[in-house]
Amino acid sequence: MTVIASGKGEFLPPDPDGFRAYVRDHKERRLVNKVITAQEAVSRYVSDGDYVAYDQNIAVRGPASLFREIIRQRKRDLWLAAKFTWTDVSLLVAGGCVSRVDVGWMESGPVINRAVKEGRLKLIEWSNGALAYRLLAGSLGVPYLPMRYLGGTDTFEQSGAKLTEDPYTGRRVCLVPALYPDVALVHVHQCDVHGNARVFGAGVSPLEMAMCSKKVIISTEEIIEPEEIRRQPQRTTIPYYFVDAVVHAPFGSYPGSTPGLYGADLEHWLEFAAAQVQNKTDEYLEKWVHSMASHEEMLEKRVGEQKLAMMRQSETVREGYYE
Amino acid sequence: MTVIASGKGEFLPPDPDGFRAYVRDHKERRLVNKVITAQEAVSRYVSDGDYVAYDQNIAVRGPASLFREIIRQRKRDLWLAAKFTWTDVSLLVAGGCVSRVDVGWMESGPVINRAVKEGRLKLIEWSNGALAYRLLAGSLGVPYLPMRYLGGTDTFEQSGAKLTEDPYTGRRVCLVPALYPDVALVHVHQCDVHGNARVFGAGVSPLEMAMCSKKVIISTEEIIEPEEIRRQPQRTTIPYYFVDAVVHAPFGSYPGSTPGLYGADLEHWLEFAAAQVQNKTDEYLEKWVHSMASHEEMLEKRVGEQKLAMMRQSETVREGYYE
Amino acid sequence: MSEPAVGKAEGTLSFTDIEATICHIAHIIEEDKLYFVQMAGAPLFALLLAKRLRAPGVGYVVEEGAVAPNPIFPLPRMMLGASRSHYRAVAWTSMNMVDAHAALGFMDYGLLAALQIDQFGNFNSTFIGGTYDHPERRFGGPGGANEIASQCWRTLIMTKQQKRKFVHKLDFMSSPGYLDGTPGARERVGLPSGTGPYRVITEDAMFGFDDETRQMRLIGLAPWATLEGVLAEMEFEPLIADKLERMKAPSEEELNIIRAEIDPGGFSTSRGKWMTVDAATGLRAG
Amino acid sequence: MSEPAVGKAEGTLSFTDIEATICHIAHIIEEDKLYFVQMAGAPLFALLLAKRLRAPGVGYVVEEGAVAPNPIFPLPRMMLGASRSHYRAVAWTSMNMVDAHAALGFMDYGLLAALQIDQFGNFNSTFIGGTYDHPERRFGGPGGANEIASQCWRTLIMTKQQKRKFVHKLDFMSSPGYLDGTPGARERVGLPSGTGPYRVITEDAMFGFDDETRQMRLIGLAPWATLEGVLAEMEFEPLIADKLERMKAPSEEELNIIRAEIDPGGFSTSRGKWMTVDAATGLRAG
Repeated sequence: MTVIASGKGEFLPPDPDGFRAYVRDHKERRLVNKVITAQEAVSRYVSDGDYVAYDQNIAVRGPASLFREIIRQRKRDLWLAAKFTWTDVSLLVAGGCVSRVDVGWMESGPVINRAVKEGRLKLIEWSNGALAYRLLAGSLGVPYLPMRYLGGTDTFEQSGAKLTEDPYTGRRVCLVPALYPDVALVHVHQCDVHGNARVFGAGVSPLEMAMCSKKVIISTEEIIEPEEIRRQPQRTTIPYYFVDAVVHAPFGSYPGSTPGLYGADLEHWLEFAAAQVQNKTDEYLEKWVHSMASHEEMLEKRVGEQKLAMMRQSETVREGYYE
Repeated sequence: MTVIASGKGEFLPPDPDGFRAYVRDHKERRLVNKVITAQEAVSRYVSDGDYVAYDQNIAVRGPASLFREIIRQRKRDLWLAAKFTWTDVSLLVAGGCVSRVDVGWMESGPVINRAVKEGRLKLIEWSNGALAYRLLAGSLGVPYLPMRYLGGTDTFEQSGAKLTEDPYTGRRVCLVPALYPDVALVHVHQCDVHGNARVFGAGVSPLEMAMCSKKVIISTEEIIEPEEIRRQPQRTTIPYYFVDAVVHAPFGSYPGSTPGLYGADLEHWLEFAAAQVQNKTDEYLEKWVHSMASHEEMLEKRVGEQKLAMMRQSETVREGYYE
Repeated sequence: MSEPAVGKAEGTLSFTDIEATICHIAHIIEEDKLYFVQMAGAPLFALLLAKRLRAPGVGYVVEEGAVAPNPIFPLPRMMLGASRSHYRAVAWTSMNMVDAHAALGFMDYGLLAALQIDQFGNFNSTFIGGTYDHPERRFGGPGGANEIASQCWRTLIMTKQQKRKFVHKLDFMSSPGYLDGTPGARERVGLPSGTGPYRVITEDAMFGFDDETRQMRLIGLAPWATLEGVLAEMEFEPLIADKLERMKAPSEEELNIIRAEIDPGGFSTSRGKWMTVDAATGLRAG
Repeated sequence: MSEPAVGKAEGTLSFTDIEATICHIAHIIEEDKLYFVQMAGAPLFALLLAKRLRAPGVGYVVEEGAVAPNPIFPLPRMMLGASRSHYRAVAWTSMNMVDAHAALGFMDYGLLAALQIDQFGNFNSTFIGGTYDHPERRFGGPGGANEIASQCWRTLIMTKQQKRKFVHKLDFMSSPGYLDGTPGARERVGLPSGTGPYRVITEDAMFGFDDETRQMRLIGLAPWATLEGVLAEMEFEPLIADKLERMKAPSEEELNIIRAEIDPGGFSTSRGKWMTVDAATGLRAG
């Protein structure tokens, strides 16, 4: 079971026993009310230097209101897992919050290019699947998982994967280190006050991520009764004991869509895209984040009820989500 | 990443590439009608010598009608994965169908004890979780998975697990070989003609098993419309392309219960228990299996509508399953 | 057939050894912890008794994937995975899922039963007598006990106070206790650090383990039990605590709940050795 | 802005290079196979065009876990993971789940786009120019391309017929083709055996790979394309099939469906190089 080759990428060292000890000492086992504000949640559970993972992206069901709160609180030196993302990484980099990114896929425009060139941003190579799989490894409580890709490429060289001989078949197989993020951010359709959360529709890895992250913040479109959760146990995506904070955030994925509830605000993206090209992301951030005390204020003063109504109208599909 | 110790138990050798080649050459990708009788399904998809896995057990949502068809067709030399089972293993051993069992847990009464003593039955040690985890490994298409148990015990010694040094942490971790069964039997609540299957309620590993088994037979309480599957994609447990045969089998887990539909027939178990103790399982099998041409005939002539009605009545919970 | 909780003689209680053990365990269940309970049977009955009487919010998972259910009492006789035992769970998942919850350190206590146990808390549920290839009597196997005893922080193990249960050497070590008792023994074979057996509970006694030597230590006695009586029913001699706790006797209420709601018909609990005690003192009245 | 499908001159069609490539791919989609399609964008448009026009039953999965959906046309402009693109799937799962489907050999074809490709079908989607630590232009990364190109049986790769796309040496090998082209090269680095790139499709041409040497081979030309023109837009010289297939030109119907239903507004497809051909002959009319 020799290690034949190892990528040279930096990676968060997997420490299953360290994670277990954290869980033993810090995670609440009781059914308690975990509802707090976004401000409190980010202040309490996101620290400078943390490794932050989140589910989906700023286009669909991403935890966008939490991204903006992180920027508002000027968190620094975060390490992001950018699997299946979009302009969300650029947004957080523009906000000055990020020093390292594990790359699966991200929109890579002027903000990222500038930060990389200036040495403010270090990128490490994986792939969407490899990052999701590292979270699966974390969710199983093991140090690594074997898999059948990455090998042979420059991506492998710039990652933390290893090529080994499988002791069962004698054939070669890659290993990737389990990922145990410090923080997970997951935006969901419904959640009770205890943190039992429901995601409707296909997704990337909300459950795996919630299981293996030390601190888990759920933002939710809707808070539902615990009895409602217990009436349909099969609809629960994330059980309560993985969750630290529940933030009530209608339109929490704005400007992205939440399937079954509202469509995306395309104009907003064009505004961000223009700000990137014109090197005016500071103005964009001032307008959408720093001048606003909260997500609610931003919705009221910057988005407005008319646009929110249009976003609701533009989502015509409820089937499969709410029916 | 040295192998420090290896169990000496025989195991089905994991062969991910061999499984892939089987899938490439034999699995139907199109949406075709897969509904056939239990007789056809077992005749076509269960061969002497096959490794057979199944979900749940003869007490709850087990594929009991398929067990009886296997016995009726006098299949021989099967190797069973007995995780979280009950008298089902005894039944199949009494039927003369089994030569090897991978043990997690099984009812171990006179039938098993006699077969072991007479050398007709070889047992190999795992645990419920280890067998489910081997199926998870299979479902990921990898040769093995690392895990945090089995080590240090006689169970390890009599299994196919290995103790290795993890190349990421330097600490020790066990490995178990992936399981790629020849046949999977899964009894479900609802399925369409293409094989899109829904299991309601908690379960052991129906999806993992269906993914990594070469031949997959679904027996189902109800056949529903494909459009109904597509209206609620999140309720699908097993997508169609894993499935080879769909058998319509109301009361298919008799004498066990199917949660949400009917309770168990306790009298039937007492009859099997008595047959075991009195060394009369041949008479039991003649009455319940060999003298009956089919599951339907058994339900009609041996169980009777009155008992079936009582079983339906005894299940008072629909919440969470059908509501 | 179950006997009435209030025994033949006025002011006495009759119960089986299994019922006594169930009550002893129920007394130490903590409402703010999570439990992983092996299959149906006496371990689950103990947790359900505590949940029914004094710890309604206690969370537990079962092997087949139900998370924190609120079962409907009375339970059906074949309760394994049945709808009434999974009722109003917060989630219905799968075996790999709950095993992962344990692997991640979320399960404070594992709760299970053993056929045979040794002084380091290693235990057997595989076969008794003979050899592995030629066992005298084969049992069901470890089931979920190996993963529970390996991965939960603390394991609670129930067995009977019988010499053939507390043995010098197991016929087969199905699941791990502290292995050979040396420091780091569990870690050396890949098990998560800081885990291990915590209590062994019988009808007559409760045992813990020494933090250093990992040897089993007698820490409590049932009201009707004596030190000599307990030691006489063990092949090995355990350490003995400086001060032995006097455990509580089962109450009439507890026994009624077991018999009427948790195990109606006494499918599992009535198949033991009966004893009768004075309801007030817990002393043997037989 | 999209131009009308019927061009300025009577009897001509105008379309972009991306639209042409989408049509070429759509022509080779097989209804009885399963596809793994990378993210939204041109690869998915190609599959949807085939599904919409002549292969309604074709099954595909996308990275974020939708299995065999039947999207609602017209699709929204930001379709990634949106409700209309996942509509009436047979299952809504997760990324790890569909990646596992591919690992198990259920995905016949992977379908994706590359920035740069070499003669063995290895490709780049990470950066162009400079070094890894100091790239001239950084792109989004492999996304799901690495797992798709490694695990599906056959990979279909779309790119543009430009010299800077078909290069001697990639700036970065994000995802694997046949690596160095030697026998067993993929197996030696842990990839499943019997897999690899199958077709490379551009607006002007289609390429396969030699079974022995694994070198790229030109096998088809668009009606408007010439052998010399294609070779002039490649740094390396590919093998050339004995008989070059003459590919079909996009039809008016296809272009209308792309523009009105699949990519309304031309968000992705209109941003290319325009060409105008004679609708009857497919020859360039510009």
